[in-house]
Amino acid sequence: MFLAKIYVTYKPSILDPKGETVKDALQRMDFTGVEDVVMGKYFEIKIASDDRASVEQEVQAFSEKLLINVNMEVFRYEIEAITE
Amino acid sequence: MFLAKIYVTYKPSILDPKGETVKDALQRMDFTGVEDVVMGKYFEIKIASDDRASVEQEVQAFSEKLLINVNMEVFRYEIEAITE
Amino acid sequence: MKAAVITFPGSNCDLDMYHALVDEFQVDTEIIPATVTDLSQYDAIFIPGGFSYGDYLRTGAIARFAPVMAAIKEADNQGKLIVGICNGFQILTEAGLLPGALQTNTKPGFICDTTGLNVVNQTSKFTNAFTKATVKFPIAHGEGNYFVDDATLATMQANHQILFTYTDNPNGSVADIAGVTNANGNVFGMMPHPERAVDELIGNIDGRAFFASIIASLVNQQEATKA
Amino acid sequence: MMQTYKEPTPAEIRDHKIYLPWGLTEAEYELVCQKLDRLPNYTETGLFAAMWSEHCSYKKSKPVLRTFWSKNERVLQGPGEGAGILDIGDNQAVVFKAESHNHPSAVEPYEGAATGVGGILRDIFSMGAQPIAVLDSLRFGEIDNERTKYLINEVIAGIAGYGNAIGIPTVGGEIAFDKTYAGNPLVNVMAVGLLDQDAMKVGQARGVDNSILYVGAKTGRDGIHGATFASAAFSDEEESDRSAVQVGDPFTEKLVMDATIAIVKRYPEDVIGIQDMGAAGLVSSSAEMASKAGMGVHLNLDLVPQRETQMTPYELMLSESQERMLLVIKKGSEAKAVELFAEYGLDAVVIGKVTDDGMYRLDFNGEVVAEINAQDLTTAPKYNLPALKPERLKNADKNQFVPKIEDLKQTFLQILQQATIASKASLYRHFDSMVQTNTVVNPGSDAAVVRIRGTKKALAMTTDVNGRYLYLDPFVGGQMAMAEAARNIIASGALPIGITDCLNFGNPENPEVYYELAQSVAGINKMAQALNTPVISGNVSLYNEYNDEAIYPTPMVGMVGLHTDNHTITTQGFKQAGDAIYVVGE
Ligand SMILES: Nc1ncnc2c1ncn2[C@@H]1O[C@H](COP(=O)(O)OP(=O)(O)O)[C@@H](O)[C@H]1O
Repeated sequence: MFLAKIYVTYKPSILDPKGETVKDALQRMDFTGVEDVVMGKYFEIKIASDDRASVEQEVQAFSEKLLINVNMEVFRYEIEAITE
Repeated sequence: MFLAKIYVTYKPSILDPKGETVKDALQRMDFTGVEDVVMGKYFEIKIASDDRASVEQEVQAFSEKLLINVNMEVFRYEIEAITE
Repeated sequence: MKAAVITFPGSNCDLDMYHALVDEFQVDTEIIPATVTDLSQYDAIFIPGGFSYGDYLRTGAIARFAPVMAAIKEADNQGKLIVGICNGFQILTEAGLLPGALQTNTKPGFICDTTGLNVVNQTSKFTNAFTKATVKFPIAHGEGNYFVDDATLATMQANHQILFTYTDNPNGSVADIAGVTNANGNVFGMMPHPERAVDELIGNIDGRAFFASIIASLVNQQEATKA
Repeated sequence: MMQTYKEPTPAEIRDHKIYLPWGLTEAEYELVCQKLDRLPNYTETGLFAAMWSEHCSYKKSKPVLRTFWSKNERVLQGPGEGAGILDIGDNQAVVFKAESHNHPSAVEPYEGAATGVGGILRDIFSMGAQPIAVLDSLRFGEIDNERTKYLINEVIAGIAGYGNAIGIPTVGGEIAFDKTYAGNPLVNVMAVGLLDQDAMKVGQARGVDNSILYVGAKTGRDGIHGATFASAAFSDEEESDRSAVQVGDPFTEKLVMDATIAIVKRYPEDVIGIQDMGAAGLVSSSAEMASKAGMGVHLNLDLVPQRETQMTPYELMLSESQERMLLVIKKGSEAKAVELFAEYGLDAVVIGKVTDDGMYRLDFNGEVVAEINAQDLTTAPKYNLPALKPERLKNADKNQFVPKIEDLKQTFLQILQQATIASKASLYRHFDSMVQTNTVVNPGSDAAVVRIRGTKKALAMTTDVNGRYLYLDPFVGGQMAMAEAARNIIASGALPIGITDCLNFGNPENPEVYYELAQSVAGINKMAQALNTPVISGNVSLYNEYNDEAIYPTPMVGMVGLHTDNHTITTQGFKQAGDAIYVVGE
């Protein structure tokens, strides 16, 4: 069994209204050191398999196909073997 | 300058409708190894400071106060020093 | 009776609430921006629906830190009536004035519809004027799935804090819960929109009993303090 | 010239013809050189390419559009402004317009549809009007594949995501499915607003030295070339042309909307003109405002609020970042305008002023980066394109119109099974149709009806067209779109008073497509006159093709009707058993 952790964020040039709104809120709450907020998505996906390479391929494939919007978003991932 | 990466997910006892929907979609798309999907939020926050300890405190504080709903969610974070 | 309708940046049912109170019930009502810090002159406070701060982080999460919230907490301490509808309900749970939390509908997606409600408790400050055991209210939300843990649910039930349940649960709420009060019975929140159901022309007047209940309890309260 | 960014020189632009991919033809480029009496620089070339695109200039459709009948006793504002305006009595007016977002939605359905709603709403409130309703008109391929299902769900979610959040009810619309739209779906949205006639504003930059105020979201690199993108056809290979993706921010738009309506109410004398930044963003809004008023403008681009660093003048001018407005404020009143916008948490910055020399002049980093006669910029060469009756129409077999029915019951059931005929409730239930508590007739009847609070009046509204009818006969099909819209309005008990349109066609350089365009406009026009429903606004979307195959001609008609007494509003459903059923008409 593997656990894939996938991080999705907007491409830098894409407007991120959510991140902006959270930044404004933090600054209003006097966390004045906050300079920039990016708000993205985070997935933890359990995949039954005993072949790491094929899991990598799957993660790459379904992230591009479903999890992200290739026009606007980028992703990175980590894969770890887990027991259970 | 520090970069905080913050991961927010539902508590295990809480149903995650978005994660379920993604899981169903992946399974329909023939990624049949997918056993479980957790869908959470991911933040990258830049904080101006030269004191790591105080940044840690801030991140802990604003995550609990704003970024998560303590009734339903949990978070973890990483902090790294960055230049710029 | 003097009522305040609080408007946060992104609220969009503020005028609907205002019109329901003023046009249908002739209540002396003002729309109050979220920057105001003193609500002492109002007997009842209404937090309307909408998408405060875009609901970009979590529904109601950012609104909870607006300046007006301290005044709302103060009003709660004084036992004044506080009503949150839809986004207002979400704000009140985020602020801890009501138990529980609102989550994405079990089947994700915004729904606009009319739904049946059981009036579970017809003795509260918010339901005393209902004459029917079930009513129809409009709903319009994507995050109306009410969650509360089992222990809190048991206390709420024992305390008669659940005022409305769905006849046909549209969003996956625990125990079909549609509307709840705090332990004290002066703060109330619900996802359905009574203010959309007060005008004959719009086709539904089931919401009138809700406003009539509030007005009746304020009148009672005032008479009680006079006596 | 001290430049920190590297751009091709005027000579390189000429030699390498870099204007071609931007949509300027060689002849048009020559014309630009003549008008300037020199070679245009990089920024100027970009400005011309955007302003002379079909999307901004209507250079190819104008000869047809000019034929629209758009004047009667109610018309206060016809085509040419953000939206058209009709008098509805008591010093009130109704404002409406439709817009297409077909190309952005094909690439990026959620954001494409969402920003379509945002854009049409800005057209309404830039006239000083309060938006009261949104409608849509959607076309997809047959629902037999995952891609189409994805498009449908995302487009619906995008309209809902924007409209629900901003709090304007989506009260009606229509959806149909046909394989002709499989590679090129249609996403048309219409918005209706209400206006006190005294508060009416137009997009004009009048009065020397008056200030140009930039309001709303910061400018980023999103959507650069959206206008030229909308004027190009799709093919399988080009799916990667993605620079035009814009993200909508309904929260900011709500603030911009409320503040814009507030400033018109609070300082009616100080607001000279308002225009939203839509296609071709800053250049199109400012150049149009200048040229309509016969004036010039002088902008300092260093002052434009920027979301990204190191943006070039070219990028700043052509960005299609959403939720931005341009206002002309009377000289001396800038501070109170800025203060009002600050109340709503919005940036408002004076970025330039109105001049009397008719020149469109841009400064950046202390240098003049563009200097063009404003009229030249907004006056694209006009094209009279050839029209040719398609073969299929010349030899049309009249019998094809006669249905062959063997088993009535069977046919009836088959009709009901069509996705196009079936109820769309599972889709439109995602739209908040009730917010503002004025919706008397919700989606699911013929026309939607929205009451005007404080009066006995109400407005009925509908969107209609059937591309198949137009494919079979563009003239008659155009008439039928009008007739269907009028029937819907009348069935609600209202009097039809005017229309807007969205002309969705293929590549107009194809003479057969041009013929369809001209004929269907003629059909719509004839009915508009017959029904006394002037065409007060509209939008053109050409190049709706996929792999060189044009969609059916699909001129969407958005019609508005007036109820003078809200007690006579009628709905579609049968009311009680025992009532007699009549068939009226032929
Ligand atoms: N995309 C949509 N958005 C909102 N309402 C819709 C949409 N599609 C259909 N409807 C509603 O469904 C009802 C029936 O639509 P339609 O099948 O087009 O009817 P008709 O043929 O009578 O115009 C109308 O009330 C219409 O407003």
